[in-house]
Amino acid sequence: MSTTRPAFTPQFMREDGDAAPWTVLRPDGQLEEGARPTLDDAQLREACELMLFSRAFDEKGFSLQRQGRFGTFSPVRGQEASVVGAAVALDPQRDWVVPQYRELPALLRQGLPLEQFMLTFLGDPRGGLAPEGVNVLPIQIGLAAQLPQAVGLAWGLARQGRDAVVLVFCGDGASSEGDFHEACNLAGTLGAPVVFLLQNNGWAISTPRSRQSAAVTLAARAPGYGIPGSLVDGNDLLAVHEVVSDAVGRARAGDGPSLVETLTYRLGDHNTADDARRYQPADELESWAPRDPIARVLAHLRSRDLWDDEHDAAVRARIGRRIDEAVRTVEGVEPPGVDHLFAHVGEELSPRLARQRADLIASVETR
Amino acid sequence: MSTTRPAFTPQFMREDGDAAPWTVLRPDGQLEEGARPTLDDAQLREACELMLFSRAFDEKGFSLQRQGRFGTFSPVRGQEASVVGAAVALDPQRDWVVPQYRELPALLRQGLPLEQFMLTFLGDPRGGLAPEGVNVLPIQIGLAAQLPQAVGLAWGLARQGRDAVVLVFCGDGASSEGDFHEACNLAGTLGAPVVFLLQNNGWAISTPRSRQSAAVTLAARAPGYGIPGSLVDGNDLLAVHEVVSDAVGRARAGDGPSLVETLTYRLGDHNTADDARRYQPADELESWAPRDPIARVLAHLRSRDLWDDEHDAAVRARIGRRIDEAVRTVEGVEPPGVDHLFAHVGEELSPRLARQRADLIASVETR
Amino acid sequence: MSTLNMLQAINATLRAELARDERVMVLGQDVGRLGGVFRATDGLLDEFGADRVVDMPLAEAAIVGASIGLAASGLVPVAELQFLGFSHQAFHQIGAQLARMRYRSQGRFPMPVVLRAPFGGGVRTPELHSEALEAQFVQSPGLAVVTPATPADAKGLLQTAVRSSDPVLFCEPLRGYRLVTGEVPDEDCPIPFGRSRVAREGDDVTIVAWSAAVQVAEKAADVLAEEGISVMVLDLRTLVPLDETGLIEAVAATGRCVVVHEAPLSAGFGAEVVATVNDGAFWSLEAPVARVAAPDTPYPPGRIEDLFVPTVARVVAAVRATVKAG
Amino acid sequence: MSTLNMLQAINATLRAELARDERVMVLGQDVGRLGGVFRATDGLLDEFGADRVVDMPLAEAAIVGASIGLAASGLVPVAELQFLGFSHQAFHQIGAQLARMRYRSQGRFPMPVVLRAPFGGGVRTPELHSEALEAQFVQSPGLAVVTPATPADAKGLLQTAVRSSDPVLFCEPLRGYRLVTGEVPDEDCPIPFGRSRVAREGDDVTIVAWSAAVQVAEKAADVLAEEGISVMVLDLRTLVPLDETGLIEAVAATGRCVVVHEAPLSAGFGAEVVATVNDGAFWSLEAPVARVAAPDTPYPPGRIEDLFVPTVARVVAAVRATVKAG
Ligand SMILES: Cc1ncc(C[n+]2csc(CCOP(=O)(O)OP(=O)(O)O)c2C)c(N)n1
Ligand SMILES: Cc1ncc(C[n+]2csc(CCOP(=O)(O)OP(=O)(O)O)c2C)c(N)n1
Ligand SMILES: [Mg+2]
Ligand SMILES: [Mg+2]
Repeated sequence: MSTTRPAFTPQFMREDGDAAPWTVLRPDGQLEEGARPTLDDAQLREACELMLFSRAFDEKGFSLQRQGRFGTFSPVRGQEASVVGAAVALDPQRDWVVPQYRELPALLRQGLPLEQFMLTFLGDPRGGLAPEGVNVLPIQIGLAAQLPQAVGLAWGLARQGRDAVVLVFCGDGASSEGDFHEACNLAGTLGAPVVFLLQNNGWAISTPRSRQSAAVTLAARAPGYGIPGSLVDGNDLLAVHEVVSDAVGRARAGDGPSLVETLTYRLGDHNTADDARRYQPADELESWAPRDPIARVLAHLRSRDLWDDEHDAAVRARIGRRIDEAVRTVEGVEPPGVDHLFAHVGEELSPRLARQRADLIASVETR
Repeated sequence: MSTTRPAFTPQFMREDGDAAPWTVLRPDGQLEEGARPTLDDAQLREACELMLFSRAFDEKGFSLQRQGRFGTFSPVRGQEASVVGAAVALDPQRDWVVPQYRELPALLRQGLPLEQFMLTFLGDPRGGLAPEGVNVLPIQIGLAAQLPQAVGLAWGLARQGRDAVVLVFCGDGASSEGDFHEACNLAGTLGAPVVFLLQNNGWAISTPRSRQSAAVTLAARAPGYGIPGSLVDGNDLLAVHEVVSDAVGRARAGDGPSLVETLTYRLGDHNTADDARRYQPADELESWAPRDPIARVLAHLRSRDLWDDEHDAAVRARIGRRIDEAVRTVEGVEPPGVDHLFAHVGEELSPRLARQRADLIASVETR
Repeated sequence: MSTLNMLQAINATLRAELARDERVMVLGQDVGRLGGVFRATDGLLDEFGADRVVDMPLAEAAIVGASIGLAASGLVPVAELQFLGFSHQAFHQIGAQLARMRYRSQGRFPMPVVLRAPFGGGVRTPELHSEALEAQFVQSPGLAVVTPATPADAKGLLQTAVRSSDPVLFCEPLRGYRLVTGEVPDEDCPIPFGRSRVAREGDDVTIVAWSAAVQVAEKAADVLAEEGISVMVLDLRTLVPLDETGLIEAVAATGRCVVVHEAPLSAGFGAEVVATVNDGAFWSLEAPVARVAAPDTPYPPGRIEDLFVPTVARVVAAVRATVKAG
Repeated sequence: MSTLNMLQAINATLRAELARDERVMVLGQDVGRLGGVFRATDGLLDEFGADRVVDMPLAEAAIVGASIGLAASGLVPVAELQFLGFSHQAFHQIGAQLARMRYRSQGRFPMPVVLRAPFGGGVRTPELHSEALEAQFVQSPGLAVVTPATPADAKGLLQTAVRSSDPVLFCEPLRGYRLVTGEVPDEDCPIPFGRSRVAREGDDVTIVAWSAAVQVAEKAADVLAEEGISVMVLDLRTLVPLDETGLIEAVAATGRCVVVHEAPLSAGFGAEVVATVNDGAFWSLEAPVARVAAPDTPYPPGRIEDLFVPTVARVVAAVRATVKAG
């Protein structure tokens, strides 16, 4: 491969200040000149299915929420390549994902049952439990707080000789928080095996990327921490996978952390409580539609005869069944009660907590 | 001038990764080839006197502290060029200094009476008052907290049409705090007229610069905020002055903030409570001695016949008298009392505070 | 008089304060084009321009820190923290910086800064959005902590906050934003800090509350009235400064007291209420002061938050027990 | 038994815990080569190596955040915050993250993390180094708040802290570091959390205190003994969990109570003590519970801090008044 991306000589350092992201798959689904996909056919189809799953779940989640059957949640819509491309660069057996809150398919890839994720957004505390062996931390609402935690996790795993890499997600908005800086800098000094996946989807609720920072690219922050940085087309599954795989490889080899910025776009509302039409320029939104990450992979797979209508229908049916099954399961879960206020607050209940629990149970019973 | 420093094309962006700081005055006091000092003769002598003042005060402060006549304080020793070179790039009438805690000569240049600074380190609350018209914020103990404050100050002054620039200091240690990041990034988005002067003196108490960050230079963080960054020899009064003057000029012209890293060295203990011999390698310390910022300016001035023994003696005598006078004044100040706990907590005392005040006065009287 | 909900009262007050004093600015996350995630700043950007109504990067410490600098420069920033839960990211800029700047500078830099933040539960938000953290700010000498419960108080207290030369943490009851409506004077009506409000007169027992708990107390009082228990409801309105005299008199008048708050019990501001009552009305007390609060557990997810946040039923039960005691 | 001061007890305990369990790590600013600004970690780097005793960059949120991740990975981080005043920079990682991770993950990620921090005044530190901020952490459900007053308790409570699977904020009394000495058992002596200690028996009145205020209380008790007033001193030792039973019994036994703490009065943990006593020992009280605390002002500079921090004289006066009351 002899294209221009010098692995981890980030584009933003080019003299002309141009910040062209790394691309493998063109919007029309054709490979860039000389590019060689880093995913084999089976992997590609699997990744594509995960992206479709994510999109289908977004739609289901929105409609359930509108019916009052689901809580406020943030769809992945538009960012599927960025999330899935990064996630499939991991080995779920040993690697970890530390999410922000908009990365459902990465959690699924790690083995988190969809039901757990759904329970969380149904407001059930039990959703927070990732079964033992599923290498994920809970979703994070306090923006950027997950970043130093991921560094500690990577550092701790390395210290114990585990051959693990931690992939941690954050948004362009979260990257303005102090925790982003402290985490990247700490990772640099420790050489911790962590990959910071900064999803620049153009928005933090209503705040456009242009007001979030004057930096030409956010990946340009990497040299300030002495770590490699890269800018990648976040709507290009193969580009994301390639760059993140490089970063994961470096981390696994003991060469420390990396910062990867995926340039992508939030196709619509921030969450089910938002109305993006108040602030998202219609023409900007439209300009991103042709770059839809799923359409791009599908076009590619179809052009290589790896996907046809029949397969498409089968995949979508399978996805639909799985989601419906999860909806049924979580809707059948017995509602949580007073015990779920007190369970897991600490190893044991102090006498004061035990009394509060007893009092609450009594007050609920007399209601 | 045709040397290699491309104004505000920071050195750390050079392809070879070399981070050579900008120098004007060589350690032997001779100007670099083709360099032209940006301070005229009178200004140079004045700046040199301020540096000597600072050094003399450090010594006095240490000896007073050892006698129990002064509190814990952090000397400027070794960093005089970095502090003074930056400060003299300002117009005290309209510009502001926001200090960390190790920048006495910058505060003096702005017009802060030495007595105020001394009162602070004597543990007297009244030291915190900078007289109206002296454009400084109080010294900052919560590291990096001053940085977003300085951005707000610069932004507010600009919004009110004042022609002001804010020079804010922080250390290499403080630059690891989240507030550093949030402040630089905010300044970039606002285009606020602020100059971040990052004094990299090699140490944060016992933590060497190498453990503080893996970045080759800390100035390399500037592109991550979309602002110009520069690395400068912090023991070179003229280099610091030149680079900071550029930055001040840009800010004044409405071209926004800059980050300037001065490479300097803390010649000895962190403060009067510290014993740097526990951790500061003797050879490192020695290697910096020949680069003493004051010796360098003195050599330069002498070589240009702008300084001779007689002048030297006169200056030192004047400095000694001024410091002695300040010591006498502050030692004669009536000790603060209960009123100084309550004054300036808020515009008025709530009834609860008024009662607490009365109670405390009563309890002191019955003692 | 106009009938407004909390949000409308706050929005109108911000608009009027921006118009009244050109030093006033509004800043925060999503306060501009979006008008805030709850629309508290709706329309202000269009009316006053991007110089005075400013969308800030996602960095709470920078929002508060910059407000300190803006105030030092002579302006009057009214900053929004999107939720009080995210004040923690700025905690070091609040107690140790904003609240202390006047003292640190010995009066040179008063801090006319308002930090507005919605807080409190019962509305099924995601994690960290609902915590009642008001007590954590009481130990920030120099900072006023203001907790209006009604639209009229929201207006009057916000006017005072904006016009004060001292910093104010202005905690807005999320639950009441749209639900709580009331008559709001059209004219200027600044309410001095440190004056509690008797929300309802009563003889048998005094319920002390603030913010959204006031409405819970009032509903409990309705229920109890039917049982013949006459309940006084005292709305503290501001926790700092605290209306000691009003509190002590209100409790002494009935001899019995129940405090209600949304925060967990331990070290909630209810403890300070009990301690103040103990100090000032001990000899009038006919029963121990009862506290109705959330348990000492994390604020839970939506499906069980109604078990966590004090309910009318729990307040009623506590009042009954207090009236019977002694 | 050995006679040690607080620092020696802490240092020896850290050394022993590092030796006992290789999952234990020490991390923080200047904890390595320097051995901490107070030498609490002196010698540990040489003995256990730079992998287990780690100098961290100057970033408190990263220190606490990384500790959360280390714990999730299976290690046992004991992090030092150089001063409790700088815990504010990490506040968002403490209450909303560290304390809540076990609950958030429904038990998957217990958090065996200790945050050690010196605090408290009387030693002429620069600004922000002396604040008694312990009460601000009580409303962090899931977090234990531990405040030893003696070297033996420092050892016993620190052992428990390190061995606990829950997070602990371990507040060390700066003033007592070198001044307070005592007998410390050489063998293992973990002290369970939530058990107060009767530091001195007495009949007339109970002083409740923790951390450096315990010694102030004891000195006051000495003075009062000469006047014939017999004072019980109760050292709470841990604020969370609180020894409700011990506290209530100790106050009920004398019928009178004075709480002493270094933090400002309003919403200090003393308020919780009063509220708990009000709840559990109301009918035994013969006088209101008195609080001796700092005023609600910023922690002042060194020259006037002795006016701010509660003195023996103020405690003595409060006890006298309490004994006379009623
Ligand atoms: C510390 C903190 N501040 C504010 C919020 C409120 N909030 C939730 S999502 C969001 C925008 C996040 O933007 P970004 O990081 O770009 O992620 P995206 O939603 O685009 O995926 C904000 C401000 C929060 N959750 N946490
Ligand atoms: C937020 C915060 N954390 C920790 C400290 C304790 N402390 C005081 S000075 C210092 C080192 C500062 O290093 P640097 O910023 O490089 O400044 P220098 O002392 O070298 O001038 C530390 C850790 C503090 N004052 N504030
Ligand atoms: Mg975003
Ligand atoms: Mg330094």
